[in-house]
Amino acid sequence: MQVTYLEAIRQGIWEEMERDPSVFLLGEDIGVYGGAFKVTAGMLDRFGEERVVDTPISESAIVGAAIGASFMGMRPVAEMQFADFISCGFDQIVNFAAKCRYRWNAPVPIVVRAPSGGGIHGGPFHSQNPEAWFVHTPGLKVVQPSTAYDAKGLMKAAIRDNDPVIFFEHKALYRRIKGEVPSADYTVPLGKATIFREGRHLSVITYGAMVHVAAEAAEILEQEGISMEIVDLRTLLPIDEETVLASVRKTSKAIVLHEATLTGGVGGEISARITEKAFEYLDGPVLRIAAPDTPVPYSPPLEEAFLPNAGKLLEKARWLVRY
Amino acid sequence: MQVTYLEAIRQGIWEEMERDPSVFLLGEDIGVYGGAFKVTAGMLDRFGEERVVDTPISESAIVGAAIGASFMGMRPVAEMQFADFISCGFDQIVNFAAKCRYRWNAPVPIVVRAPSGGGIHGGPFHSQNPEAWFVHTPGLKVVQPSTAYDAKGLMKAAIRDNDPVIFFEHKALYRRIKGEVPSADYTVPLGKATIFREGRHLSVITYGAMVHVAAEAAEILEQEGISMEIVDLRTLLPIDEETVLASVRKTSKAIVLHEATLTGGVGGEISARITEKAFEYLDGPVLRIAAPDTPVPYSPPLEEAFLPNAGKLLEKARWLVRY
Amino acid sequence: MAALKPVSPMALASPQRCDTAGVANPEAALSRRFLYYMSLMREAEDRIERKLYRQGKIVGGVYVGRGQEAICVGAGLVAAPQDVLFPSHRDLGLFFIRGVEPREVFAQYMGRAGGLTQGRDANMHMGDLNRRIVAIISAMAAAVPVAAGAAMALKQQRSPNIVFVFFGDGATSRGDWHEGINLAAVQKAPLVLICNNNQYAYSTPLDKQMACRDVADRAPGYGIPAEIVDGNDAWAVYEATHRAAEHARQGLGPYLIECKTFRMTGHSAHDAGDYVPKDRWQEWGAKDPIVRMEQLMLERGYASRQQLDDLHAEIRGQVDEAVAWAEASPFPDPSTLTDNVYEPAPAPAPTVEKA
Amino acid sequence: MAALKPVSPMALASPQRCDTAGVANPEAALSRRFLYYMSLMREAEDRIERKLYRQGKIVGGVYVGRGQEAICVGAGLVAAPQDVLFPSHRDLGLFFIRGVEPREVFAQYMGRAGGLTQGRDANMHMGDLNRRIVAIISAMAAAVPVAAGAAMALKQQRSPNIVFVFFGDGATSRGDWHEGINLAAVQKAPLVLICNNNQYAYSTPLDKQMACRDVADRAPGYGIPAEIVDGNDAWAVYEATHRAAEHARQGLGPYLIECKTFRMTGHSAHDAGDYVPKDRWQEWGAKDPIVRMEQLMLERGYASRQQLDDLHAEIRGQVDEAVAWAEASPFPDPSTLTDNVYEPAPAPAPTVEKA
Ligand SMILES: Cc1ncc(C[n+]2csc(CCOP(=O)(O)OP(=O)(O)O)c2C)c(N)n1
Ligand SMILES: Cc1ncc(C[n+]2csc(CCOP(=O)(O)OP(=O)(O)O)c2C)c(N)n1
Ligand SMILES: [Mg+2]
Ligand SMILES: [Mg+2]
Repeated sequence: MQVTYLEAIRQGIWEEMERDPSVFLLGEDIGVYGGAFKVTAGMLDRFGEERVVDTPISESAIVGAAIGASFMGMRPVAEMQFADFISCGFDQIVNFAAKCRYRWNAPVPIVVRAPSGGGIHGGPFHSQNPEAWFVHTPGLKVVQPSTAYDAKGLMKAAIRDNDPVIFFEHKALYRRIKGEVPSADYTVPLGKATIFREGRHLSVITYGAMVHVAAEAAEILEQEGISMEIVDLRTLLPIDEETVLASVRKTSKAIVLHEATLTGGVGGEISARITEKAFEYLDGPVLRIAAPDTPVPYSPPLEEAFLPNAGKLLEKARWLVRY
Repeated sequence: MQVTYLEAIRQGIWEEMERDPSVFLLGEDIGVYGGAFKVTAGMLDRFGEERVVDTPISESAIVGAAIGASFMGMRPVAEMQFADFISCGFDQIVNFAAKCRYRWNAPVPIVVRAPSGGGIHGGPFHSQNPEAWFVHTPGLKVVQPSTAYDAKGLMKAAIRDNDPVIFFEHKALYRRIKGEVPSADYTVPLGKATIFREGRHLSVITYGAMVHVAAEAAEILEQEGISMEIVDLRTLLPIDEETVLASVRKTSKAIVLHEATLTGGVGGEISARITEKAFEYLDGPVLRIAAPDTPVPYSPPLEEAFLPNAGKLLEKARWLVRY
Repeated sequence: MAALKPVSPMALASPQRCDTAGVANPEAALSRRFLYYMSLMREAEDRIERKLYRQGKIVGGVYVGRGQEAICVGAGLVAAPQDVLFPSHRDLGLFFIRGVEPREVFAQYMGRAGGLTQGRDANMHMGDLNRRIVAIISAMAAAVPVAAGAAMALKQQRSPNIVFVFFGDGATSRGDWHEGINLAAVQKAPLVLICNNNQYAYSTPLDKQMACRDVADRAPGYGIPAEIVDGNDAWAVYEATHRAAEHARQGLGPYLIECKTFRMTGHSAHDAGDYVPKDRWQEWGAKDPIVRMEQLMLERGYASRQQLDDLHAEIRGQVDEAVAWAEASPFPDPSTLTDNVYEPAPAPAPTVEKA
Repeated sequence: MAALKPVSPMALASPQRCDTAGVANPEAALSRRFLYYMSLMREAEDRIERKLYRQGKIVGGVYVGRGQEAICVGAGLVAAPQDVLFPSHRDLGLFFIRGVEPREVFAQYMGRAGGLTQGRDANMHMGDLNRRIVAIISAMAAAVPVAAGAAMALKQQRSPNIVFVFFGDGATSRGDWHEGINLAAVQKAPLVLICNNNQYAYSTPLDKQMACRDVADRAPGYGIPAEIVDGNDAWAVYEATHRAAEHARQGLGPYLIECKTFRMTGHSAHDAGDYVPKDRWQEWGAKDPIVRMEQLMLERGYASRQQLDDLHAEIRGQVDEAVAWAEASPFPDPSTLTDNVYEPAPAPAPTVEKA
């Protein structure tokens, strides 16, 4: 069945709620309204008010309550209306959820959903990609799918996982990307990257919406006789270092691409690991492509200049191949 | 005059309060008590209740109020009692303070002081090094001094700076490190690293308490005929890339060392920049040494195993020199 | 619904009041100003939401204050020019009161360089320190601690000025709301807190937002006074805000005003508000603050129907012109993308040859 | 100070009450339990703060509940075994009530492997899901939303159990406190909120923390009941908590109890509390909850002086033994440093040769 990225997420949540009565949802406007993006549409009717909880505007309480419910054997899925508001529940995530297992052996099986990313003219507070903060927080798992198949499979895996998972959903993919999704139950394992497209001359390591930017560039490079491999990380923490390194060892050249701003982003981590562990294989510097270090601007010409795109990738890829 | 790192910070704040009536302090227990670490001791008596404001336990309000006061022409210096609680004021820092200048041309000249770091058996919530979150937040400046001289000079520069500065003070250095501090007014510019120790065979890029760990290792390596250069970043955002690259171009070998946990830490950013911009100069992989990806454990044997130390650096340095 | 309260002569004598001293009939003059700003706000927002947005000319989301205009206008006209305003996302009238030109507003909504944020932020996320208006960030209630800090600073500076912060019922659930008010209360900071209780936060009705009856029920927990007013009555809002402002200016600390009103739209332009029971639209439609102000003015002889029609025509003309200007105005130059993240480094001092 | 309230027979009949049914004199039996847990807590904390800490045997900071023991013990003895407890940092008694061994506590404070967190976290940052005690994190009031969520889950599960969350006066300033209570109130979650108002937060006195008189003034803002009790009277705390628990168990939602007390130490072992006016130590020293409970028991003939002395001797013996055990117990093995950050991956399923 061909479904959108959004519908795939919706199905993932829905099926887990059907299979496991301990799964429940909480967040702002997720019930009657079905969520700002309609990811939870229909769920209130199906599962009732106790399992689809419309909360006050309280991100910290939403995350906190999810944690508390998880201690009682539940598997809460909390929605941040936009990923930009996750900073309002930050302490609960990084200090409470992330550390309980380590500190006192108390697992926190929660999922925090966070619609992230730009390209929708949302401006500085409806466009951010804050994944790197969480990648720097041991105890969390961090996910960002790029396809409908992964979106559903990762959501189901995240809900079943016994650790706290921050699940970034790229808003620009919600209705733009469609894909085949099996009707039978399946999961996509957390912590495993995938080779989105095979290639020989260079590797681009990326995730989320940028996978499609990379794919666009790869098509063009193909015409030029350049074969670019695309590694889709899918899970950002724990990082599937092996898949990344295997690709780079094969191609000897690597570009890390993400939509989040450059400095302190996930790209630095990936680049550092490549240099540290595949230095001998490298036939050129590991390059990074990311948004510039600014807030996400609102006006279309500014946002267009801000976002990484195929053109920027092509330029660096051609340079690196020639290196 | 020889003063402790703590006293140097105290002097820096004190002198700026003397020079500029718009400087004022707010935070928990900073007045009557003089602060949990006594950094603001004596200031209430000297400057009065309006300029040394004991607040309720409200990190978000502390940061928010600092921002609001700064709009009115003040230069607030806000204290987080421990850096670990900065996550409670996170949204105000990353979304309010960091973005106002860019969004609507409103400068936010505030300093947020954050006593950070381990080695004091503080456990998971009194030992963290959360600087990387802020290094990934455009619009902020991030500082962490390693010496008394820098601590005072950077504090004075931070207070005079017209952008929001997150000022990390390493708790383990407060009373452990002493240094000469001029009695005349001086500042240490933000955004400039320094060569803490010159060397020829490899560069270690570090900051904060780890500068002293590096210095300890450098002494030992010296005996072995290995000359290790130590770059003390001092400011983590904006990063003084030029000083880092110049050192690496000279030595051709680099280790990035920090106390914060490895994955997603500042080390990745530095490593990536080196690889990207000095690849041709590298005679070996850029290595990173950092704490493992766990919460900071409390019990001494665990914490000792957790913290980077000279031994761990020596091992990697010797390996890299031989590479 | 609260009856129109007559303006007491004492109140009118206060220098902080709207400048109607010396005017023959100050009540009539102020009524005209209420009507003007409310109507300008309505006309501008209608144009944005019902026309430009549907034409695809607006970039991003649109949140309007239809039906709630009496709140920001009634409160805004109490503020002295140097008082500091923290509007929320349904308070466009405050910008007009502070002299922001309609064209700056339309350019803002269209992402143009001439918008108040020069295309860097969206819609109501605008501010201007010169006009003493602070721009919100998206996070609801984040402005409250910031406003508290501004008020603390004014107090420290012995300023006669005070701070007004606006927010919705939903925002009161946020931790920042609590922390900010509590700090301001302890510090006795001159802060007027104005809640537009429009009974919904996006799709969430009041009883899912709070278990108390009124937002005002929270004031005793901060040791501050509160009052509840008819938020569709500009005069009532004005009077209450005036009391609050006097309280704050006298150094007595924060004061909360809860304005009961209703959001006469969906949450934003893309939301039809289907979750709102139909009869509530009707009930509250009948309480339209602009219609009520007109009726009052007609009844009291402050204006004739013709004068009112002329006013609306004049406003429409202003708005037409502003829209045309904004549409013709340029987008920001992408080469400015990375400007002004930080203060630019000062130009290096000219090096002088050493003698 | 509230007089000792007689236990109503009805109250004693409740199954949630401390198990004294069938006991000849339930009031005497419960008094003995109050005294036992309060004295054990006092003895253990005295040992930690005044002896082991000074000997350098404690790792990190020490926060004790001296003078406040009646709060956690009075409230804790209301809780049914499957109720969930969220202690704060001056509530050691709750752990003993839940059967945590003194030696686990001493080992905890000494960073030993046998501590409740196996050396991974410090002092009162301990918990055990099997005993239905949730460990705090340092951030004050962060437990409140978490407790709200636990209570929501119990309600969803149709559990007869409820949740108790403890916090200080200072914690009530945090946004999390507000968000957590508000959510629990809207959800009518079975949550008992117990505030130890010891009039200081570190060095910060109440009037710098809040501008209302009582923490209880905040309850109406959440539409929940509150009562104020003498926090140095275990019976008073017990009775109030019982009312609160009944309220919560009946599905009526959260209930706040403010226990007026005083912190008879500095904030922590390294703080002498010099900022506290001397006369307050005296004033509150005279209200010591343990002394008071003893007096009550002697007056009513629930125990003789000899019996009380025997009890204290027994407790001292227990503590001596526990300290000795803890001191002799090993530190955690550094090789475990990186264990249990995540759930260990399941062992790969044994591969079976394909037929
Ligand atoms: C912290 C935070 N969470 C979620 C949102 C998304 N959001 C935008 S407006 C809104 C509803 C606001 O309701 P209210 O405060 O009552 O203001 P109103 O829109 O009714 O004027 C929500 C949930 C937000 N802006 N900030
Ligand atoms: C969010 C946060 N900020 C600061 C601290 C540091 N701190 C620890 S205890 C304390 C005082 C707590 O006061 P109160 O809540 O009244 O509890 P008490 O210690 O009086 O029992 C402070 C400020 C903290 N733990 N959490
Ligand atoms: Mg509302
Ligand atoms: Mg207290």
